[in-house]
Amino acid sequence: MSVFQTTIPAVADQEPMIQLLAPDGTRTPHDEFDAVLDGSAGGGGDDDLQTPERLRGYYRDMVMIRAADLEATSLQRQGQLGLWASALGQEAAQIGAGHASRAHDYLVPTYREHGVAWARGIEPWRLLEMFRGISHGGWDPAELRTHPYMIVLGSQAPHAVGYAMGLQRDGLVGTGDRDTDTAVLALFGDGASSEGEVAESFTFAASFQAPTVFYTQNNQWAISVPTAVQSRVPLAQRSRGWGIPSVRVDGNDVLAVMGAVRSALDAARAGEGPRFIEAVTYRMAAHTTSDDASRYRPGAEEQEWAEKDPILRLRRHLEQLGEIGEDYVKRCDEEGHDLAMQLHHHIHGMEDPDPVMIFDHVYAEPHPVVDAEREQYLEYAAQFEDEETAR
Amino acid sequence: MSVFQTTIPAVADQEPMIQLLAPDGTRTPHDEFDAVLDGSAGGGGDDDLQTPERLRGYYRDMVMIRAADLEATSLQRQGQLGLWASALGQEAAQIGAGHASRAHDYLVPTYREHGVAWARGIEPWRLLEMFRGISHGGWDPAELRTHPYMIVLGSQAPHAVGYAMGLQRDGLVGTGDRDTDTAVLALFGDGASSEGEVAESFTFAASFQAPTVFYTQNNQWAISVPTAVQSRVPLAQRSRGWGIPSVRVDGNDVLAVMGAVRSALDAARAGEGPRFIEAVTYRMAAHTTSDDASRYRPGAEEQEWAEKDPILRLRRHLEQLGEIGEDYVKRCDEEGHDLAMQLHHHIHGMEDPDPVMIFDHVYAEPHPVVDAEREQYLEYAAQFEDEETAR
Amino acid sequence: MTETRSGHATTLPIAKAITAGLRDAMRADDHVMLMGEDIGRLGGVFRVTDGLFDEFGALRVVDTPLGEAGIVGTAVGLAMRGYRPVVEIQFDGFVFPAFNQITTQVAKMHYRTGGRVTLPMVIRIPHGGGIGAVEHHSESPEALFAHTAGLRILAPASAQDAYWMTRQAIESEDPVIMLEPKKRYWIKGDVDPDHRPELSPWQARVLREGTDATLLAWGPSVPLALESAGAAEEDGTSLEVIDLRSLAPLDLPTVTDSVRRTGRLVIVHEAPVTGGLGGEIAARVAEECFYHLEAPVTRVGGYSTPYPPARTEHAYLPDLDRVLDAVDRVLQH
Amino acid sequence: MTETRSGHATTLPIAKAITAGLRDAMRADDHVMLMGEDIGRLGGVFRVTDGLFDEFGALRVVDTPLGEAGIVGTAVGLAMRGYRPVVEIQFDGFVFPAFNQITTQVAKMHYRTGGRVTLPMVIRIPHGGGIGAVEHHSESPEALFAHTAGLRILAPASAQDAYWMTRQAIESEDPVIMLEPKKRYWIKGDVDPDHRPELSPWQARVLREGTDATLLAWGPSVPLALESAGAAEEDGTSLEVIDLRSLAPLDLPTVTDSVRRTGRLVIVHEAPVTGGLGGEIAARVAEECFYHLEAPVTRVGGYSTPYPPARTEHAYLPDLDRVLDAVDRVLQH
Ligand SMILES: Cc1ncc(C[n+]2csc(CCOP(=O)(O)OP(=O)(O)O)c2C)c(N)n1
Ligand SMILES: Cc1ncc(C[n+]2csc(CCOP(=O)(O)OP(=O)(O)O)c2C)c(N)n1
Ligand SMILES: [Mg+2]
Ligand SMILES: [Mg+2]
Repeated sequence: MSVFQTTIPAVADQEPMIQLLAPDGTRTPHDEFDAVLDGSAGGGGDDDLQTPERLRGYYRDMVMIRAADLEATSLQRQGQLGLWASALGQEAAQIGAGHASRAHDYLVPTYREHGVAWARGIEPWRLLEMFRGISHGGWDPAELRTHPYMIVLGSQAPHAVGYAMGLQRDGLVGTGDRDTDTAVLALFGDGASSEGEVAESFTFAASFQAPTVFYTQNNQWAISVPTAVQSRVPLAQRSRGWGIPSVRVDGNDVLAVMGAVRSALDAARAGEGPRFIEAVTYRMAAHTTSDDASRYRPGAEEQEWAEKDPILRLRRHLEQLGEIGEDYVKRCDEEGHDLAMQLHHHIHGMEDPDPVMIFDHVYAEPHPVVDAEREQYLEYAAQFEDEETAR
Repeated sequence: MSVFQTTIPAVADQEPMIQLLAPDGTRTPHDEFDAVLDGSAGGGGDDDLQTPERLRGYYRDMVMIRAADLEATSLQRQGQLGLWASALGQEAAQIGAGHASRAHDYLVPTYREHGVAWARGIEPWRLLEMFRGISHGGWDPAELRTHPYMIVLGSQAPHAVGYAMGLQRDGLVGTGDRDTDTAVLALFGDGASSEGEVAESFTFAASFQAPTVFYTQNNQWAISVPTAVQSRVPLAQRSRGWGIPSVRVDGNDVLAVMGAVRSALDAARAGEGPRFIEAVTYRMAAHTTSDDASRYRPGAEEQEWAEKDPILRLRRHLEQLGEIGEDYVKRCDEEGHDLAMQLHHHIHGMEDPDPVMIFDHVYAEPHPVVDAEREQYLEYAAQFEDEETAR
Repeated sequence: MTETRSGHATTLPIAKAITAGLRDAMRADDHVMLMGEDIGRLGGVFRVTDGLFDEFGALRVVDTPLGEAGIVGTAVGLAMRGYRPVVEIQFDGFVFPAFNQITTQVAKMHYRTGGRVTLPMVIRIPHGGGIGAVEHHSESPEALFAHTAGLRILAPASAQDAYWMTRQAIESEDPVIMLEPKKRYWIKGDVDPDHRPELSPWQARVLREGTDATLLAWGPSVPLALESAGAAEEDGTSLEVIDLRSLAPLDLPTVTDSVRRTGRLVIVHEAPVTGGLGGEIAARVAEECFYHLEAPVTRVGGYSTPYPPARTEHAYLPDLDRVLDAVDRVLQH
Repeated sequence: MTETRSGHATTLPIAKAITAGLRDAMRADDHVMLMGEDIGRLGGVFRVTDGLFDEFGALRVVDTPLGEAGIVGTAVGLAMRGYRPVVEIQFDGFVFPAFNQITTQVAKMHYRTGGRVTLPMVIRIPHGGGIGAVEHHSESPEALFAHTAGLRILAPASAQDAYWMTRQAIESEDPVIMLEPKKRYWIKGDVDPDHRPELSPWQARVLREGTDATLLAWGPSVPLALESAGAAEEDGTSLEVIDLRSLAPLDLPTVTDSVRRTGRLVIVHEAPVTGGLGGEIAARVAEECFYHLEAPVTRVGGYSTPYPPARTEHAYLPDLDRVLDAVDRVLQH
């Protein structure tokens, strides 16, 4: 029997949480996920996702993205960004999900998916465009196979299902060829899980068996509201009333996350329909740079979660394996520092856009009203330039 | 263990359906519902809902509302109604739910709840106002403790939860006094169950443990779309991912319905939180008088369900009990006929409203724009009257 | 795009002209697909998609679950995957559950992505009152969409426009809301699927020339405007009638050209006058034709109330008398 | 209703004046309750409900699950049960998931029930741009609500109005949308909670008298209008400034009185001009003041585009230069 169960235990807290790496780094074997991780599942021949080299890579990725994240917070403090939503503490949940997806999968993020973006090869400064306020979205979704960052909570979930319905129509589901079959990973938070559009997405995905994996990072908070307000039972159970199998994993355990996401995506791409994953993690920072978490959550809780830090955990695991040394750790830290510096310079060097961009891309085809307003604007702006010149 | 389970069997069709009356009228005992029906549950002393007299009453109610329903269809054909949505086949699901609620409960219907309305004492012509097009709603919800008929699918579900939250604040939940404690019954169809607002209602009800019983009449169709499009698993399971216990009952079995609704409402009023019930029934007629069901569903299916007719079933049960005679059956039919005639005359005697009503009750407080338009309208209408008089 | 047409010039009711437009678009491009409630086997409650399920199958004519946000939201995803979804909202009053998707997603995806994503999708909405229906079946929400940048809105009022606007809406790289004049669905007209009209769908059309005042209408009100002009003619008044056709973008030049000639403008629409699209047009016309207007632009529309019960709707909706009354008023200035 | 006030005349920022209004309303009537996202322990993302959770507890200051339709929809049920819920929508751009409830339920329940049900509820929305935010945090959706019969809309622009409109919105038997001028939340002003203002909340207020033209604004644009009038004065132009205050119903008489005197009207709002509320006002003023207008009513507002990225919003939003430019244009007529 799969760990993806449709059985909801009668008592809520009986919902198991799969953990492959204990906080002290100890690896527990897992019946189902081990084969997924070592590539022997589904007929074998797949990539081994847990070679020492890969594990070190995940470690490095997490260090890098945390460095970028901290730098972004400081850039915000310097007035270089309007806002920053830190993903601190969610690195395993994000790097794991990003690497568990295959390059041809389509990912549909929220606004806090910096680790996912990193794993997908999206440079951090592209994310910052939005937070700086120079664009509403910094990349081509088709090229990077990653949807834009989305602000209206839950709104992206039906897009994910629709995209997956498109994959079905394109014949890219259930062919049996790993490089052909494609799935969609739809991300949203514990808070967003309450939005009606997420529920409708479950309905559509289940009805059409669209290859969609819904993935919630339950980081315990939706701004100041604890997850218990969104659900009295573990969120993982939410989807089962639609017949969508689901699982709860430790989101600070990069291997548990990878096992769950890879196996769910593979099931979806094989034509077995949608899946749902709850990754239990923690938003270590405030909601955003505008937020003050001390108003609503106890420091003790933050402390408790600090001990479950996903980066530390993987490092301990690598140490137990004897696969990481001081020098590697140091090099990662340095590279993280370099990345932060690059980011710093990149952002400080960014010029503000010409406001005439306001009128661009409202429509793909010519539009007389927008065109007329652009003209007016240019004439009007020219007045001021003339005045400037005249001085 | 209660029949309200949070366990979803791994295989969808394993979801049991509680039936107390077989189609041939045979009564099966039921561990939990028998005590609910005979009033011995919850400490006892409650009404016995299955005395022969009551059973005959339910039979009569079903016959009456069916007669009214058929008459309404014919009134529509005569042009007296703009539309009619028949509830044929759903009499047990509706009369049962209506009578299982207590007088002080608040009911929140859809637009096809004629049996519920009848059981709540709402005269059928009040329902017809809306279908005739002379008002948008024919009664005072506070007085009759029944929400208006609602057209926008699912929109009423959050109202039900909010009303239930009000009951909590009024101290009318969990006092232990049967005549004080109050709950809300929120009705919606299998189709409407897909609306995001229904899902958000589950979330709010679960979060606040608001005394709300959600009640779906799965009549197999949402216009032309079969329930399987809304859910691949039995709808009863939908709520369990919120930790809302649910049960599936035979909706053509008035006793199973009453057992489920009474017991769910009692749990809710006792402060145990929301419940969800799927009543499996059948929309025997077309969706509305505007619909042509032959375009999408096989006659064989209609035939099959005709054999499960809820009225016939109760009559057979009463016959087995020796509690119904030809004369009673005949009298019911005659009373049904009389009701239909009354309805006929009532409707044919209805005058069209003065269009100036358009401007009434847009706002509760004075509103200069509406008032000015009313004035203008009256002046304008007076011109024509003058012209008429002048001739 | 290959032009595989369903037939030659013929006479069709508006509903069937849309069917033909959908069919021909689906034959021409197999990425065109339809989604909505009851559009499959039933052919839609107005039978606009009748026969298409049989011809194109369940993957291209999709009976969806009952959730408008889901319908529009999945269409966004499909469009981003390269499809051209055409979504049916069953009645105007049921577009509101999809309002978030339309306003924050459909309208803004192209802008949000700096033009990297185009979102060719169509949202078809049977629109307007006068059919004796219960609540929520007679709404005219066009002003809400017209105020939402990023959307285009077409309102065909003839069978020929119904056919071609369907095709052109589907061909557009921008999302288009197509408001179908529900109470006129069965009005017949000539349709020529072989000759693409010269007039752009985004332009208004002068249906009848006149000199004393201009009547501007769209969708279900166009036949009323024509009827009014006919009646006015008997009284010796010459009215120019314009069918606006595109509600976004607004084709102002066609309107102002006319108003500069006639000096007077009466706008007819079913939506409540307060905050309706007529206000925007009146404001713009007053700005551009300030010295040409002999009388204030006058609007005839629904009252500032919810849509009333059906047996009073005749008094709520603009009718011949109200239009002529407004014409009289502008002429008396 | 007992008037239990939180204090005497004092100086408060707009945000805190609303807090005081909420507090006093809650003290005066224990059926008043608040609902929304993060309004409890956090006190709301703008701290408008700060301290109220501590004072009134979790039953009256409710941190809800994250669903706007659920928030507004449960408030409808609570109002029907006799409560007076005051709902906070966290930002203007997040009102759209609740749009169905607002449009088809909140606005229509009184009408639907033939007046048998009243629905006293308030929907508070921090509104408008100019705060350097990411997408969806700077919207001005007032025209959408103003076109929806059954709703009332208030837009306080001063601390005193913020206090009293909060109280009066809560006291209203009709549902009220209160648009709070987000970028002006921290502007201070005198608040006198002891004396109910003479001017009805449903009326516009002439803030500054003038003779050459009228400037009409609401909410966040009011300070800009005043500033513009100050600057114009230096150039010898006398502008009358009106704060519209109530966006539904529109207080047209106050506006037309002024325009009859000045002969010119410039309307300033942040929403896109196309389909914005300015169009409705322009159309009505042109109708009623046809012979008094020396120049067409001119609107200064957002462009017909989605709200742009923050680093360009200064060019999108009306500012002193754009207002004065419009004033010049109407004066040149
Ligand atoms: C529809 C909508 N409502 C409200 C908001 C404001 N808001 C932004 S983030 C947030 C909390 C989201 O919590 P969660 O989904 O758990 O994601 P997290 O921030 O924890 O990553 C809220 C309420 C929004 N962006 N969209
Ligand atoms: C939001 C919304 N969308 C669409 C409709 C149109 N509509 C009316 S009834 C119906 C089917 C409803 O099916 P179900 O909920 O199963 O109830 P039933 O009619 O079977 O009683 C539809 C699609 C509507 N009324 N509201
Ligand atoms: Mg969260
Ligand atoms: Mg049904």
